Amino acid sequence: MLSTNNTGAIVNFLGTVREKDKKNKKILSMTLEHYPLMTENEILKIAEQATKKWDINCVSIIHRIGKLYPKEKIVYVGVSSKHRQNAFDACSFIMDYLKSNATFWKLEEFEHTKKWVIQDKKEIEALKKWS
Amino acid sequence: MLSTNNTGAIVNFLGTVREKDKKNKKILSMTLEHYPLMTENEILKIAEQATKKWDINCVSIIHRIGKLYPKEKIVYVGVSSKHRQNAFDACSFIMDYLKSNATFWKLEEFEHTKKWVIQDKKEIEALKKWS
Amino acid sequence: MVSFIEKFINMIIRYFSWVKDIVGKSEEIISISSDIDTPEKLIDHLIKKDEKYKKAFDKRNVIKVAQNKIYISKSTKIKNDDEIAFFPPVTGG
Amino acid sequence: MVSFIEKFINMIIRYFSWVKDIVGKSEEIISISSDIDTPEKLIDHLIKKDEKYKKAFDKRNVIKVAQNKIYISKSTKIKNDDEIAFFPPVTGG
Repeated sequence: MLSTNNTGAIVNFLGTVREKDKKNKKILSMTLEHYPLMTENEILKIAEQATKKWDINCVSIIHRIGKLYPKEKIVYVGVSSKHRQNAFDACSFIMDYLKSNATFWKLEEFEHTKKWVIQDKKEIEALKKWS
Repeated sequence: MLSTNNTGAIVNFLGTVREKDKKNKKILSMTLEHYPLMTENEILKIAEQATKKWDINCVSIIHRIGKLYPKEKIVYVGVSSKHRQNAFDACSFIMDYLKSNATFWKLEEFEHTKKWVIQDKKEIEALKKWS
Repeated sequence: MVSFIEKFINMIIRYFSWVKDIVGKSEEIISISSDIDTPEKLIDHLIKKDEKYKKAFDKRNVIKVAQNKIYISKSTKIKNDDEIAFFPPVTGG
Repeated sequence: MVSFIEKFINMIIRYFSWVKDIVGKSEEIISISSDIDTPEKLIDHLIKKDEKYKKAFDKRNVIKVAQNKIYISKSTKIKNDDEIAFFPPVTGG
């Protein structure tokens, strides 16, 4: 699907469950909660924004929910375009906005505890490059 | 392989043969010539530079040679890292340097003619963002 | 004898992530005075009701709000039958 | 009688893409005077030898040079047994 319309470039992003948290503690599993329907709406909005901002052909976004284990895929974003810079920029833009707008929350599970992940301040900073 | 060392992000780039050239002429096929060994050396240099410049885990680069048809893959670059911005930047950097340094030449084949592709001036411009 | 006629409105309130954990439920239907017409006022109302809400909204500037599944500010007007959601900044992707 | 002793050196010259097409071959071994010790001088030597080279190096500023598979400038020293390659700017990826 991503190779239609005279495509010359495809950029894929894959986010995976890390094996350790920021404090280097071993992560056993991770549960992704989401807000049904709001999440889908937000993802659609982000994809539409990207399509308006860059000359791209196709966008594909998949985000998993529920319990996931280290090394498993969490999110996939694929963008195809005629020229590569548009695909790189649109894919990076979509990831930045997914990270700060799409209503998902990660619960990290360690040996004896569980902990909701706190949003990194860098995620808000990351959006500045698009304005 | 790309998911070792506490990986959280994988960015893949895929370059494909377009169906039309810049003047909208239908491309029947494309032949990629290269300079054996020099090409490999240049690719290795670029990968090493990226590894020095960003905190990334693995880099994978595949470039095809010989005769290829529209929609076929030409080049694949995969970069894994802990944090996504490094993977996006390193992958984009590798592509920019591949495009301007790796010794490959494209011969486009049309219905009645063949034509060596001329390097786009934008490719040299593209490198400026990394200096 | 009351000197005014108080009008009541109903709302579905949803909580996610640690807000949900502290409040102790993921959703509830509440009947409130129609004077409560912004998320700000709704939070004020909730924290007076129970210690759990007080704790959940302790860092209220951090909490995000959605009205019928669309992000809104805490001063946006909310109304009868709205679905209002409270949650921390998102951490997916 | 010659008033100087001319020393000869050998080089493999390789051509790629349209440079190869115009020159009409992809490689050749040449024996040249040791005075020819830069790509610049080598190009000067070749274009005097044959019309094909003159045509291939017509826009010589565009042509890239490699010495033993490493990019060099046209003023870099080259020597006996070197593999020198001439080619247009690359277009892979």
